[in-house]
Amino acid sequence: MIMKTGTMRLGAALAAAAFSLAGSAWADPAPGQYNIGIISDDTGPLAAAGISYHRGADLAIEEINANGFAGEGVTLNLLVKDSATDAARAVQAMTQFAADRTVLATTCCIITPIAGALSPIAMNNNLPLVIYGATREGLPQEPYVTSVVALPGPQEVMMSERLASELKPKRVAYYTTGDNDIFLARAHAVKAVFEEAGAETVAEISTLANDTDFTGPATQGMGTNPDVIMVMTTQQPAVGIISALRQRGYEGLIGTSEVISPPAIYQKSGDLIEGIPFALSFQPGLSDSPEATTFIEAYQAKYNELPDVYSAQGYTAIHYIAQGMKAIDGEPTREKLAEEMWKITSIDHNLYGGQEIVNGQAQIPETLIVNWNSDGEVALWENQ
Amino acid sequence: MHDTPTLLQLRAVAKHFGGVAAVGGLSTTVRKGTVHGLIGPNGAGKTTVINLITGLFHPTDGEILFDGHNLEAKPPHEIAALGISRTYQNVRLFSGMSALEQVLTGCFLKRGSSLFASFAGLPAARRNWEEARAKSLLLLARVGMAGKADVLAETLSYGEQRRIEIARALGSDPKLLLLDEPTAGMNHAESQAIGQLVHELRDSGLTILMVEHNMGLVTEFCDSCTVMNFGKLLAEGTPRSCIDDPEVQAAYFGRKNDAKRIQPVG
Amino acid sequence: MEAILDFWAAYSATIAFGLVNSFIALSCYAVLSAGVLSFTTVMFAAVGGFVAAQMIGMFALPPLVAFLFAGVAGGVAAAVIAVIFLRLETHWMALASLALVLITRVVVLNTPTLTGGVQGMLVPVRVSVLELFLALAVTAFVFYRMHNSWYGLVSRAVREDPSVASTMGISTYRVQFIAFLISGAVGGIGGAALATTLQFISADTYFLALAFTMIASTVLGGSFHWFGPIVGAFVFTALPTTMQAVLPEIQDVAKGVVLLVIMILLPRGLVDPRVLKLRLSRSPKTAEQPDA
Amino acid sequence: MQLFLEQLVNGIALGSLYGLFGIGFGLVFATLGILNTAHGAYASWAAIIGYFAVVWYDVSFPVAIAVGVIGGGVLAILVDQIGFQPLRNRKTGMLGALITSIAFLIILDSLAGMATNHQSWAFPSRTYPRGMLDLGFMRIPYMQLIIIGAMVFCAAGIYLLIQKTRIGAAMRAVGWNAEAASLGGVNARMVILLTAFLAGATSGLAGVLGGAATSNISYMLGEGLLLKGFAAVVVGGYDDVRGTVLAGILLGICEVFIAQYLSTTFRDGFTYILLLTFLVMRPRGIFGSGNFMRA
Repeated sequence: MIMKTGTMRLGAALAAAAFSLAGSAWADPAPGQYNIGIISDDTGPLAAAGISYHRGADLAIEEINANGFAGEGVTLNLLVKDSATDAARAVQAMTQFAADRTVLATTCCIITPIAGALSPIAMNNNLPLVIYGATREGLPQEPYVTSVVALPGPQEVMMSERLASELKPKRVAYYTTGDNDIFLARAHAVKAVFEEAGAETVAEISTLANDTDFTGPATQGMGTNPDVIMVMTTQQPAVGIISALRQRGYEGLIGTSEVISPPAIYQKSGDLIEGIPFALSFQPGLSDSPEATTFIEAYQAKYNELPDVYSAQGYTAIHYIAQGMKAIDGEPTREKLAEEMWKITSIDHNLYGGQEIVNGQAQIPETLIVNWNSDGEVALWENQ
Repeated sequence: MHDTPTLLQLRAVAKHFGGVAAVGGLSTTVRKGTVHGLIGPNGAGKTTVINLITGLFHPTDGEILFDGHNLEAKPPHEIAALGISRTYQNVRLFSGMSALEQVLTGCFLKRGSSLFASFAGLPAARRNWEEARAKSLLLLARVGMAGKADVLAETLSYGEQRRIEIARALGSDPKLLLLDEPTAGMNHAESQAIGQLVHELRDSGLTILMVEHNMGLVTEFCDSCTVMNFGKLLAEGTPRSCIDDPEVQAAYFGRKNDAKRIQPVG
Repeated sequence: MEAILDFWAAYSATIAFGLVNSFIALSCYAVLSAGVLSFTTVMFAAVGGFVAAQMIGMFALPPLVAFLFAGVAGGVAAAVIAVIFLRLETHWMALASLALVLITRVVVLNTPTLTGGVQGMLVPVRVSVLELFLALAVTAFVFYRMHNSWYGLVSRAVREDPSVASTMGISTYRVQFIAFLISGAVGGIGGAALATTLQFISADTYFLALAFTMIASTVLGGSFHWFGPIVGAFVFTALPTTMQAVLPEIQDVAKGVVLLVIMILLPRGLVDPRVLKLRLSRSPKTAEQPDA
Repeated sequence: MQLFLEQLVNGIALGSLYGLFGIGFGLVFATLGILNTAHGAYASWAAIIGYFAVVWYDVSFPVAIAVGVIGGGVLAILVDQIGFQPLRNRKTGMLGALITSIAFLIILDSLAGMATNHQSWAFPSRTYPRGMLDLGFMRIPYMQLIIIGAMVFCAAGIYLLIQKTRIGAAMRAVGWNAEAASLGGVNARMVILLTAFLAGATSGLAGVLGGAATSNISYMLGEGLLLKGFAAVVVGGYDDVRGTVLAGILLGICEVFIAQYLSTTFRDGFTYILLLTFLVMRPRGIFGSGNFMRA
């Protein structure tokens, strides 16, 4: 009997605690303050990039509030729920945001499966969702689901066209991530460019996203004696393949994608990734628009490191929402916000020197073809 | 006694583990309606014989005939279905089950309805379940455990657990009951009670093969016996004749012609 | 009242996942309660999930009808697996079933026409919490009936001591085969429930994380009574959300520590019928018995 | 031919990592009856500890290896004593320890994530042997030679320990039944600690060497090793060091050659189907002798 009352009391306490937790999250915001929910990837397998996205979003919020970018007297507040890149947890977080009437918009998602799982919730709850990392054709849905990331491919195509015309390679080998549709598509696009230019495809080597040992693939690729090797894989494999190729003594040109752009990657791999061209739209040191300069300075001041492409995307997502907020006439609602955001054709505050949006899908901004130089800086790539 | 029909017959049964012969060509016979003792020093292979009869082991060589069936290569549950039931040297009750549940599990073969009927709770299955329950309570009473039906079996004393195990073995209405040292760890009075129970069971038509260490009990309660040593037959016959056998004496004491050392004590 | 509605709206997804994980945990329990430690549930869930997704995609079936198909498909998969696995010794079976989880992922990735391959599959329909609850209630009733019938009794016997059970005329093979069938059906339904709750499934949906969730829920809740896995599934589902609210910085560490502490203090899980029986053992009055 | 030989060595080196990692996993499974899902976390942590030793204290590579190996061993002992010891003698079988090992997997992985800032790191290039041995007809990276050597050394050492020494006999005796072993005068506790340490140390060695060779030191390092090391243990038989090592090398070679001559898509599928085939064709494995029935 004693046991029973004890259990009941514990249950009551837990229930009370749960309600108060729920309550505290719903505390009415100050007038003019609106909540934006971010479903982050601060932990889990993609935390390295996830933290960058989150920091970019945080900085955007500070900037918006300091400058009134979301409208006179309007401030934004970021509510964070970590998904650890777990679809079930992301869905729970999204449902909680949907239930919280103070949340006007949400932003999230590095990987497509999670974006795919969240978009029906956004549609059903009339809750704007801005996707900042995942890309796939048809992901945006009028008017609630939008994406600030351009579909992959065109940047690498541009880079490949330049490589093909300047280097005129005869033999090209390709590495791709066999279990990632985005990188498979990138590899195909790149291969088409080189073949069009008359280069022979000597090897198409598929690796998997979770692979760590690349001695085999490196030996295989070098065995075909290529002039150029294109590495279109996810981040870890890209670094691993390039390291393995260089350690085995490959001296020809390697091209890759923006996955090696974060400063942490240079810090880790150093000279191994020097001189390897990749294409991107934002890079500290090269992006010199006023917005970019302000952002880079603020980022360095706050986090003591340089921002990367991911933080730039997190930043853009929040500014996209803020621009929608500013356009709203009267008391903001989710529906009004979504409507205004869908109308936007160009994001005013961006780090790329211009960012167009068509039907909720960001288009390719200006493309830079760059590489890490021996000073540990990203510079425009030049054929040597 | 020798005119009663044979129930169980072992023909040159052998069991090897690796290179070691635990049982090496044992032949013996158990007749219907008797209490048959299986005795021998430690490591003689008695428990292995029980395991061979119940199908937990399969003989390397030889054959075992039971009630007109050759048990060769039959799995344990089929052998049990033919009417052989057993207890274990170290009591092996199911942990987490009450005494009644243990015995009820023993009634599985006589459940009368299919698993599905029981799951679906069909009227006939419900009736059968109640009958099995009543029978289990009766069996518990028979082994003197009437009041302990709902007690978690592992909380009971060793002797009580042995009784429950016997009740469980009786649940399937076996033709042959194998008791592996049923009185181990019991005091004199408890052993006597087990002996009495064994006699009652025999008188109700059951055949019993028991492994036993207590020579007193063997002479008192067994009608016939088989003596083993090193997996082989040493002697066979009435308990008295077995004990008097010089080879048996030697096996037990390493000396011949010292019959005085073993005397019935009970 | 409004607070309750808000609470429900916010945590309905947590409750939905609790219900989904209950199916998965019950599937694990189904074999565990017959003495088989197996991770094959993950494969059954994958079969059920993709079958349900395909059925919904092609015929626009309501979720509960798709669950039925998923259950059948899971059961069929289980029958095949059981024939292979029941030949193995226990420890090997545990390892083999873990290997099967890895194989499942590779197969899903390489059969794009059935599963969408690396792109995964969208599921156009979402199952409601009420439907999930109804499906779980029916499943739980099935487990309740099993627990209190001959099957429940003999499966406990097989789990505790298979060789003793076999000398009582119980075919361990048959009992464990039935256990696999139930595990397959319930696992298939669980996979379909997961698919219609997430609305997006891919190879990674049915992988090691699910295996760990399932086994941890089952053992945490208690693997000696069908109610244990359900309790465990809800606790294990709510744990990350709770920890995020309480200790956001170290939520995962906290989750691990809670799991560790519960297992050390209550190794038999939160729901343990033995405790009840022990109490009954001490009380002089006779207690309730399983009825037919 | 050069390509073939170099790929063969790649395969052997990769397989040696699997084998080295698998030895400890199998040892713990056979001796202590624990399916330890946290075994990979030892490798991650050893690599991280070794990395910090190099970066902070500027120690040489051999010292970094030693620090990582000892760190892995000590971590394994801690996990065993905190997570597994309370469950012994409580009849929870494989289950309880499996769950506490999952708990430790969660805890150690997320702590490792914090320690590395969720990034992947690599030993600075000057701190470990990076070149290649040029034999003329083929070239072999020094790291591969070190990995193969380390595996041979550990496998031989542990094999001799188990087969030829008293404590090894005790480890075999503890096997599945610590109770019986303690009756027989074996100091079960000593055996448990030694087994845990050896498992953690070999896992740690695989972690440091693998982390250096693949330029990938992260909290995810152990997970990849766990899946493949697990396969090696299953194919080779978990109670036999030689089997684990052979199977590991076999898997490594298969992986490399399947990727080279068939396709990566089939690579993992092949590995695991090989694994399942082994299980089904040899249901009793090497362990099966004493079991009279499947139970």
